[in-house]
Parts: sequence; structure tokens; C-alpha cells
Amino acid sequence: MSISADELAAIRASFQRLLAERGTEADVRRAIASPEGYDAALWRGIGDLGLAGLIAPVADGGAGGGAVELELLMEDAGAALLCAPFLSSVVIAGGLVAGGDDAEDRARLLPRLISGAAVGAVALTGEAGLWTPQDITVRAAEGRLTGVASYVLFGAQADVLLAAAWDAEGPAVYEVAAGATGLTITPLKTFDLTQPMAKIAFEGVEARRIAGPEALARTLDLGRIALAGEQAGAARRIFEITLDYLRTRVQFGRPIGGFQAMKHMAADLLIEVENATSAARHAASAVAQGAPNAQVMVNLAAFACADAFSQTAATAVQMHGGIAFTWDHPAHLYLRRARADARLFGASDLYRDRYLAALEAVDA
Amino acid sequence: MSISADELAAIRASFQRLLAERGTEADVRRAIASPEGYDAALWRGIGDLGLAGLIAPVADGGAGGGAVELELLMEDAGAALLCAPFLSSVVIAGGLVAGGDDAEDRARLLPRLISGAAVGAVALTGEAGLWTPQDITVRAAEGRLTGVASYVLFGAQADVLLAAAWDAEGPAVYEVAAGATGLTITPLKTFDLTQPMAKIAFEGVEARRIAGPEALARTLDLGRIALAGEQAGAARRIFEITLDYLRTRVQFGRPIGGFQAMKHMAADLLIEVENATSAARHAASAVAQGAPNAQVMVNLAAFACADAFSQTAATAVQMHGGIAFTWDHPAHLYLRRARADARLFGASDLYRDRYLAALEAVDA
Amino acid sequence: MRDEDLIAEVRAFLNTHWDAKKKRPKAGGGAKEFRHRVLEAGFAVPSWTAEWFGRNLAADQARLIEREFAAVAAYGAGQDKTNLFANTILAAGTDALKREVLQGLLTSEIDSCLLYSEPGAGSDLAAVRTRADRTADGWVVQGQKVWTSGARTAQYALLLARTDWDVPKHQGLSFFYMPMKQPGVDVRPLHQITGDSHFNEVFLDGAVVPEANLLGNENGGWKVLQTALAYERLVMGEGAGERRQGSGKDNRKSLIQMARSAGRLGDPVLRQKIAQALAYRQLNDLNLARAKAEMAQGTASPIMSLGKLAMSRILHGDAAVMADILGAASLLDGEENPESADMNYRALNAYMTSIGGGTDQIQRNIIAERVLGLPREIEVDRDLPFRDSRAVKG
Amino acid sequence: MRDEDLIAEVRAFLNTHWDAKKKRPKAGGGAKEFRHRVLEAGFAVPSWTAEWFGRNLAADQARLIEREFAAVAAYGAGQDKTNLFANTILAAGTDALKREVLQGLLTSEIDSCLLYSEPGAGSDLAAVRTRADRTADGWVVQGQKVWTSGARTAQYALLLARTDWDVPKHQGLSFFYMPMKQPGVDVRPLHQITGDSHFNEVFLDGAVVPEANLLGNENGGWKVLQTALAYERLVMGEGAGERRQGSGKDNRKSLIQMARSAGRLGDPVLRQKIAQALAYRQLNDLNLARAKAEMAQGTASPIMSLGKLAMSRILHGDAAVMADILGAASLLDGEENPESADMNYRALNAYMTSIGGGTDQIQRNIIAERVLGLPREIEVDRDLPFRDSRAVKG
Repeated sequence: MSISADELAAIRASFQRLLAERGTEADVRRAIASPEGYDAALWRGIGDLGLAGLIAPVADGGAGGGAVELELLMEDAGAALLCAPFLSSVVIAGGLVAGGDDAEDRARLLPRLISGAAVGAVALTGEAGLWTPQDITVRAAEGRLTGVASYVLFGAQADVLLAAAWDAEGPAVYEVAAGATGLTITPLKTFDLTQPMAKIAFEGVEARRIAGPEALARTLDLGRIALAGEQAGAARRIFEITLDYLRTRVQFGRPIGGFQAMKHMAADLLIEVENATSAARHAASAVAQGAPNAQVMVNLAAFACADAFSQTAATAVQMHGGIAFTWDHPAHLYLRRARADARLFGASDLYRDRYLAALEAVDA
Repeated sequence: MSISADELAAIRASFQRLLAERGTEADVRRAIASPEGYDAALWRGIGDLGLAGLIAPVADGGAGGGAVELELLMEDAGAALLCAPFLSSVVIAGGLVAGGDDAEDRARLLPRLISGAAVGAVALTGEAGLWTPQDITVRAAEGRLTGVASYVLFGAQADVLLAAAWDAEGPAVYEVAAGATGLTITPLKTFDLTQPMAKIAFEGVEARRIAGPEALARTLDLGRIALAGEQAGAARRIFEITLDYLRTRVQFGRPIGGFQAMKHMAADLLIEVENATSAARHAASAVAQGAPNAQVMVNLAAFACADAFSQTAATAVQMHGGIAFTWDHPAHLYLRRARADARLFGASDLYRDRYLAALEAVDA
Repeated sequence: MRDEDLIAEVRAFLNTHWDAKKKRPKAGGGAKEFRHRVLEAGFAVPSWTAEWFGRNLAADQARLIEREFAAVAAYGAGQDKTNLFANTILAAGTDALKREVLQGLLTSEIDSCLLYSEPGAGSDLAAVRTRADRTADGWVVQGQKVWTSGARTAQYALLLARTDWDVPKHQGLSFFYMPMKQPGVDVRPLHQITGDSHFNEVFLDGAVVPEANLLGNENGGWKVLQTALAYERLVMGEGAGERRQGSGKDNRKSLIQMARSAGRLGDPVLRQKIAQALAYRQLNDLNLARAKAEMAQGTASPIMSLGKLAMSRILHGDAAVMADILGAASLLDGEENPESADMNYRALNAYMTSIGGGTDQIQRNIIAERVLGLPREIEVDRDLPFRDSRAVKG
Repeated sequence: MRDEDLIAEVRAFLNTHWDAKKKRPKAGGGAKEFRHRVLEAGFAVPSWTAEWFGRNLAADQARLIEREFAAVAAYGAGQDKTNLFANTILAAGTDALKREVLQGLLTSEIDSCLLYSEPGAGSDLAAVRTRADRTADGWVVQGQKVWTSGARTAQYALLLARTDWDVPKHQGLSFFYMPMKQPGVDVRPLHQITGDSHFNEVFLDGAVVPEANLLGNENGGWKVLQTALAYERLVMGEGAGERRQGSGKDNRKSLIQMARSAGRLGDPVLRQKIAQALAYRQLNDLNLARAKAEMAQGTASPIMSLGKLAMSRILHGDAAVMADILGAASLLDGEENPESADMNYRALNAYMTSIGGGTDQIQRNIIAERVLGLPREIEVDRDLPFRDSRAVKG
């Protein structure tokens, strides 16, 4: 690990400060309504703090962080419902470029991603959104891509655009120019308001191969850990918001947190929230250490954190009662994000099955 | 329907009186510990009341009742955890014999079943207990049965022994003599203490075909309705026992039924109990009327009643606390019966799938 | 009157006035005119007395009329069961008020809304702080209400307000039928999480309620409110809250067809979820059918109280299964993605049933106490003069 | 002392006295002798003071010793964390009592049991009615206790009894360490739903507790009890209640292997259930690991309070999935059907965790109040003189 505990604490503190100052609920609501579809100012702030280079190698000008550091920062990002292309640009696009073998590609692309000057996006899954390799319908042949990808985070905002595409080796990673001929990018109307997506059609688009299947798999795992951290952090925050309400909202002459129904729901949610934090953090350290059970832990975190955040956000609305049914209350913003995050890289049922398969493999 | 509403009310009242007098918890506990494995005295009482002929045709000396009457009486039986071969002998064996075409078989077997003089048992499923036709491993050839059946209710107590066996037409019903050569009956140790079971091996046992696949299917549906009624009635009784405890048990200076946790569990259980009653009764009337959605209703009742009784019995133990963890409290007797009933004709997952298939068929 | 004669009469009426094929009043007649015909025929509220538009019919005969109307999708009948406002006014209104509004209510010429909840009084309705003070010109109202649907079009509102601050909270409330179109009533749309503005906030600043529009006794409002709430729960339990979204049968078809067209009806895990969702809905339908049958036999049925709570599980569950069927497509929304938008709307709108009109938690309390007879919740401020309670003092 | 030196010392000790291969004390030495050696070496309760068998080590160093013992499956170490009785006596016992029993407790020569619950005081422990009256010969005890495991073999019991009936219920209790082998103590096995008689009823009729065996202050028993209960919950959360049933890893293997040998590991519906059951268990393990790491860093972890409640869901859930795997075979029981018998035992025994030592419902209250800081339950008899409460008057 190239980041010391002290350095990490400092980095995290600076990120938290940035979010507290410029990533408030009001900022989130402004970002949602903005033409960019995200908080461009906050994104610049992230770049200014050097956080867009968090997991890029030191040799490439990054901070050299790994899964553990990433996961922790994503908890903060999730808590604040970060409206910026961190997952898309820093984690996945950045991870794929850094994971590629060609020094020229790295030199050309990484500095812009690391500084936050460019927004990176990666077309990863097909229109069916099944999150199996078979679901990738884009194919590469003779340096050109053909096919359709969907659910591309920040696809319409991307300066650096990558795509997973089948070639002879399997699903590899290609770069296309953001304005290339044959490229049709259609912004999607999404239920979650904090993460823009697009559908991208490739019709013989000129492309350059920058990484192979292994880098793709590795980076996707990093993405899953980041998402798990985001979910754990967001679940904890909406839980805390709910606890505050339970302590202050008075009905029947006393705070509603004094009623057993509320207490018991809160106790059950605490288990979910702690489960999510434990799952995300242990997955991060298992991957960072290259533990033999890393796949077990990544798959566990994928569904445990998704389910925990979904359940916590959904129950939070119920526990608030009427006030959370209003647009002006933040609960639904968390609920929307939870529902999106739970499908972003495939549904919990998929990961439950994969978790069991990974356990079988470890025990075999 | 050959039984009028007034007659039915009278029959039900007599059955309830019998159960109140001779089917008490003390009687159940005595029956469990008896060498017969069931309550022989209560069984005689059922015969004396003519109830063993409830669903046999009037022409054969029965009361001519159908699914509706059967379901209602089974609610009472379930509430009292009836320890007698009603389901096995009256419903399934009786139903199969009455459903057969040969007048001689009927004349030979039905009177003994209707009077309660004989205990009837039917080997219905294979050792895997999967409750699919493919799971029946007994085969009939040249008037002899070979194969193994298991989970046979009252198999070791049977005077009239029938078996489902494959022949050229599909799964048909055969009669074997209770002491026939080649027959090995092994009583099974069961978790539920109120319903004895056996495993039966057939090695070229002489057998007589008495009914075909259609009668078997029809009778099994009747069995499912009877079981659903039993589950609905039992669920309601253990729920009432729990409510009584909630009203009288004092902790923290007040009846525990005053605590929200208990109230909310009780309210949720009430839905389950009412669901079970509605499902069982509507399935009965759908079958009695030959409604087009009868299969939908039978499959729905099969899992809805099983799940309701299992959940109610399991939650009842929790709501009682320590007292229900003792052998001397009746809650575990209900819990054991619930767990058995839920598997007796196959698990809920199976019926959920069949319910959906039946809905597809109806809507198609 | 014999059932056959009644049925014949209803059929003749419908034959004359209703075009069953086109599902609208026959040539020339508008909806308003048709509703007047229904009212005159005594079909709108058949179990009421003749003095008030009824025919004194027993409940089971009244239901026969409904059934005939339902068979041809005609409207206007059976309001003795479904029209919350008309029933409340019949039960608790002054004769002057009845004469003024009942006919309009039963012909849908008068729209009404509910002014119950307040920002500080949601589950705890008895803690409302909107005040009504008696003056020579009637009751003068001051306060703020929320969660009012239909407030923009309503001519009247059922209003719960405090008329005595020096007695315990349940004992100082009165119930009114307040005219909405007057100065001092300011309706502001409330933006909901679904994106809709189905509900409103209503600010009351000097609005006036005539003396004749007091329902029940002064300071006896809590009791009248209970009657009105019981109606509301009944109607929600029958799924009225989601009638816009199609009937149970439509819904069933839509789940199965949705899965089929997504090519996923063969997925065993999904099949379990679909079957369970459909089962919960069908079980609730069967419960309601049984409850109606029991009530027709004169037995009070506890099942009616369960409908709203059951429906809450059904609606949340349906939306969850739909999301599973849609898979990644559930990320989408908007007109371009109608299936996803519908599912997401249902997912959020389900809270209207699990929160609105008494949360699931309140509902469980009510079932436990009123149906199962378990002891009441301890209410620490039940016997305090309202002025001294935390609702006022914080 | 440096960690390396301590580890070296422990290893040398174990090398000398413990046969790691055969998992038993080395030639000649019995279990009792080995435990004495552990005690003398200061490894039994390393964080305690030297006066009482300890070495004044910090918690993290104490854990190093445990780890070395665990690595070779040796026993006797780490009792400063796990020995409920010894810890309670150290914290609240008189010096005379400590001298009398601590050594025996730490060498397992003294067995103890818990006399807390009564038929009328389960969740509401503060309502116990067993009385202890001070006499010249010590405290004389009268009453009935239930849910006592190990009562037949125990030489001593932690006893909660009422010593003042005229003050509110929490304020009139005292806590004792009572000798069990005496007239006036009658132990009767309690037949449980599992078929076991793991627990007993204990009838106390004139049993005597020496003055020196009062723990804490007279009428200060509630506070001492809380310490003891906190220990118990901690231990249950770590799954001690089911250690007999094998560790988490064994359990995981058993679920997967069970499904494989039933030929059902490919069933997609079952796979979801198995995965979820295994996940709940693994998540609880991860939570505990994180809690321990946080506590090692000096941060109090709220997670430790969750273990027992989480374990309740895990144990009930495991048994349910096993039943699904076994299918019809789950109908069976008895020695002839060991898998079914094991599953059914687990299904029933899971209630020991969800009811015993505080029900899940009580546990949720505790978490909500003590961890989340939500308001306390209203206790109507909290301030009544016990004599006037419903526990006495009915």
C-alpha cells in the first residue's frame, strides 16, 4: 500500500470537508436540475484535491491507492449522494487505462482522468443489462466496433469513452473518440436522478484496444467494491437521518422513537447497516491482499450492500411517514439511488448465485 | 350437494363436541405415547358418529358430502390436532375406493372404511418424497407391485392398504392385502408426533387394480383441500391460544399484549390466519363446483395454508417466550404438526410453481 | 320487494338510460343527467330512507343494484357504501346541511376533500392545532392542513379543528363541513416523491364555517371522525387506492405477461416471486369475498379491517417483483420507458397505502386493539389538557 | 513486556505441557493439572491483577495468549473474557468469597449456574419474587427459579432475589453467589421441546447464603446483574450457544454438501436460499471481526450488541434452509435419520437463542435504547413499591 494510515486520514478528511461544504443536499438538488446532469463544480473540487488520481499508480502521477482506500472514500461519497463521475471516471475508466499495457495509452489518457479534466465513461453491458459476458453485444473487428451498449454511466458526458467489446481473446476494452463517426449516444431518462446514463450504439466505429479481459475483470471488481462502499455509506447516512427524526418527531405526546415498532425497525436496520459496512470493507481488504476468498467477498458485498441500502432507504421512508413522501424531503433521493445502485452492475439474485459458486470453488 | 346447510351444522356440532370431550390436549398427549400411535378411542367415536363416511356416496352408504363439508370438518380436526387416520382413511383411501369403477371393490372395501372399522392407508409417493408423478417408483406388472414408497400416513396401522403404481395408463391405484407376501412395512420415526408414517417396500406383491390416474388425481386434490382445511383450523387455534396468553401474561406491570411488538406480530398473524381460512374454503368450493379455476385454487390453498400454519405456529412459540420452550406447553405440538403438514404432499415452493402454471393455463 | 322484480326494474332502467356497449349514457344524456336519473330512481343510495334519496332496501338487495350497474360498467349506484362524504353528512349533519349538499354529493356535482392531517399531527390526529372559534358569523378557522387531495377543485371539506384547548386532546375537537371557495382558504400543491402533486397543503386564515355545517356535537368531533376514517380504511382495503392502476385480474395478467415478454417466465426464482405476489393479491380478494359473504349473513367480519394492511404488502410486493422482472430496465423512467415508469411509480406510490390514512404501524395497532381486543397503547398525553401537552409546548 | 517475548513464553509453556497433536495435556498430566499450570503461569486471566491470578496485561496482549492457545486447541486461557462467573465475582465479590472460589472457578473445579428467571419473571427479570431474608446465620431464601442449565452439577449459583419489598422493583433486589449443595435446594429437570432436559426448575425452600456471598451491595443487585447479563449476551453473539453444533465454516460446508449429496445444489431457488443463509452467517462473522478490530483500537463498538439478535435470524434461517434441502426427509427424526434429526433439533433449539437470555424483542429494545439512544420503554410499575405492583397483586 503506498498510502499510509495518516495520509489516508488526511485525504478522507479533505474529501469529507469538500462534501460538507459543496456536496450538501441543496447542491445535490441543484446538480440534478442542472443541464450537465451532475455537479460540475464539485467534480472540479475533487480534481483540485487530487482525488481523481486516488487509485492511479504513483508512477503515472496518481496517489497509488487501492481497494481499501477507495472503499472508504466511497462510503463518504455515498453518504452525500455524490453527483459526479467518480465511479465511472476515476474507478472504472481510470482503472482500465491504468490496467492497460500500452505506455502510450496511459500517457495519453491517464493525466486527463487523474486531474479530473476529463470525464471518463465505459460502455460495459448490453441492452439487456444482464451483466454476464454473453450480454456484451459490442464486437470488435479490424479496429472497429459494432453493437449496442446501454446503462452507460455518464455516457453522454464522457470526454474519454471506453467500451467492452468481444474480440478473439474475449471481452476486451477499446477506446473510441468521443465524437467519432458511427457513434450514437442517447441519454437515458433514469429513475435515480443523481447518476446520468446513456445508451450507445456503435456502427463500425474506429476504436483502439487498450486492455484485455483480465484488466476488465479486475477493474469491474474494483467497481463492485466502490459501489458496495457507496451503498454502505449511503445506507448509514439515511439511517442516521431517520434516527434523528425518531428522536425529535413527537406524536402521542412523546418522540416516536420511543414506540416499540420504531425501535424494533431501527434495531433491525442497524444490523443491515453494520453488515453492509463490514461486507464492503472486508471485500476491499480481501481484494487488496489478493486473498484466496476475494471472489467470495466481492460477491457477498455486491448483494449484501445492495440489499442493505435498498432495505434501509425503503424502510426509512416508512419510518418517517408522510414527510418522506414529499419531494422536498431527502429520503426519496436515497431510495432512488438505492434502487439504481442495486441494479447498476446486476441484481442481487445474480450475485447471491455467484457468491455460492465462489464458496463452492474455495471449499473445493 | 346432498348435505343441507342444517345437516352440515349438526354434523359439525357433533364433531366439535366429540373433539371437546375426547380430543383434548391430554388425549393428544396420551395418543402420542400409545402403542397404536394414534387415538383409537377417538377414531371409534368418529366412526360411531358416521363421520368416516362423510364424503362417501350416499349410494354406497356414505353421507354424500363433498369438498366443502370435508374442508370445514378438517378445520375442527386441525384445531384439535386430531390423532386419527381421518385424512388417510376417510379422505384418500375412501376417496380412491369410491372413485374406482368396480362395484365389487366398492362393496368389499367401502363399508369397512365408512364405518371406521378399518384403517385405510395409501402409498402415494416415492422415497424421495418429491410429489411428482415421476417420483412414484412402484411399478405394476402382471398383477404384482414392485418398488418402494415412503411417507405413507398410517402405513403401519393400515387394514386396507392401497398404493399408487405405474402401469400402462400412468399412475394407477392398486390394492394389496395388508399381510401380503413380499410386503415390508417399516414404521418411520417422525418429527411430528401426531401422525404416524411408514416406508413400504413391495417385492412382487400381489395386487388388484382398483382405480385409474384420473381418480388418483381427483382424490389427491381432495386430500390437498382436507390438509389445507386442517392447516387453517390449526393455525387459527394456536393463534387463539397465543392471544389468550397475550391478554393474561403480565410483564413490566401490564399484559404483554399491550406491547407494540406483540400487537404487531399478532396483527400480521391475523392476516395469515384469515388468508388460510379463505384459501382453504374457496379451494373447496371451487372443486365442489367444478370451477374452471379449481386447479388455481387448490394449488394456492396448498402453499398459502402451509405457510400460514408454519408461520403462525413458529411465531406463536416466540410470542409465548420461555413457557412454549417446554414440552408440557402445547405450542410445540402445533409447530411439529405445521412442519409436517407443510411437507406432507410436497413443499410450498412446488405448489407456488404449480399455482403460477395453473394461472397461466386459466389466462391462456 | 322480490329480488327478481328489483333486478328487472334496474335492468329496465339501465336499458333506457345506459348504452352498455359504449359504456356511456344513452344518446343525448350527459353524465350529470344520468346521475340525476340514478338518484331519482333511488339507486344511488338504496339502503337510505326515502326522505334522503333512498328506498329503505336491505343491504343484500342494495348490493343487487350495484351488481347490475357493475355488469354494464355504469356509475352512480351503491353510494350508500362508497360515498364517504355523503354517508358522513347523512350520519352527522344538520337537516339544513343535508338539504344543501346531499343531492349534489350524490350526483357528483359537489366535490369534497379531507382536512385532517397537519404537519404536527399525522399518526396522532387528535393533536391537531388548527383552531375553530365560534363567532356571531359562524366558526372562524385558523391553521394549516396537509395531505389534502382534491383541494383545488373541492367546494367543501371535512375539517377537523380544535374548539376547546383546556380539555384532553380527544375531547376538544369538532368536525365541520367547510366551504372551500372563500377567502381565508389558500391551497398550495404539495410535490410528492412520485413527481405528482396529488396532494396539497391548505392554509386557513380566517376562513368561516356556518353554524349549520358543524357535524355532530361541538367538541364531539373525534367520534364523527372515527366513522369517516372507518369508511376510508374500508375503501382502501378493497384496493380503491389503486383502481386507477387496474384491477387485480389486470394486474395478474400484467405480471405474467411482463415476465413472458421479458423472456423470463421460465426463471424458477422469478416464478416463485411472481406466484407469491399474485397469491397475496388473490388471498386478499378471497378474504374480501368471504367478509362480504359473512356480513351478508349478518355476522360482523374482522377481515374488513385487514384489507388496508394487506394491500400495503401487496402493492409494495408487486412493484418489487416487477422490478425483478424488468431487471436493468427498472433503472429507466419517463414516457420513453412506460413499463419502467409504471413500475417505479407503483414502487413509490405504494407508500400512499402504507403511510396514508394511518401508517401500517398504526393500522396494526388498530387491528390488535379493536379486532383482537389486546390492551390499548399507553398514551401519555391522553388525559392532559391539550394546552399543557408536548404538541403545544414542544 | 514485548509481544515477541510473551508469545515465546506461551509457546514454551504449551510445548512443555500440551500435546498439540493429540490435543490433550502431555503425558501424565490430566486436564485438572493442566488448568492449574495455566493458572499459575498467569495465562487464565492475564488482564487481571497479580493478586488474583493475573499479570496486569493490556487487552491486546491478553488476546495474544488466547490466540496461541487456540492455535493448538488448548483450553484454560482467556477466561478474563469468557468466564462469566469468575468475572462477576472478581467485580462484585467480597475478598473472602474471592479467596474461596476464584481459583476453583478458573480451574473448572467449581461449576456454577444461573438462578435468574422465574415463572412470573422472564423478560421482566426485575419482577422476581424469590425472597432472601437476612438472619443471624446468613440469608434465607424462599422461591422458585426456572431455565437453569447445569443446576444438577453446579456447586454454586448466581442468584437474584428480592430483599426489600417496599421500594420500586429495581431497587429491592440483591445478587448472591449461593451454595447449591444444601438442603432447601431442590433441582427438577425441565423437559424441553427439543426432548432435551438441558434446563431445570430450582425450588428454594430455606436455602442459606452466607453473608460473605452477597455480591455488591444489599438492594444493589440489579446493577451487578446487568454486568453479568452483558457478558452473557456477548458470548451468545459470538455463537457460543451453538458451538456444540460446529463452527461457521463447518456449517457452511454442511449446507453446501447437504445440498450436493441431495442432488439439489443446482436448484436455482434453493441456491438463493443457501446463499442467503450462508451470507447472514458470514456477515455476522465479519461484523464480529470488525468489532474486535475496533475495540482493539480503543473504539467502543456498537456491533457487539447485535450478535445475539443476528444469531437468532441465522440459526432459525439455517434450520429452515436445511429443511428445504432435505425436502420430505425433514419429516423424519430419530437416530435412524441423523440429518433430519439434526435439522429438527436446530429448528427447535434456535428458540434458545431467540428467546433465552432475553427474547429478540427485548434485545431490539436494548439495542434501540442503549446503542441508538432512542427513548426508554414506558414502564408503568417502575416507580411503584414492588408490594403494590401487578407482579404481586396480579
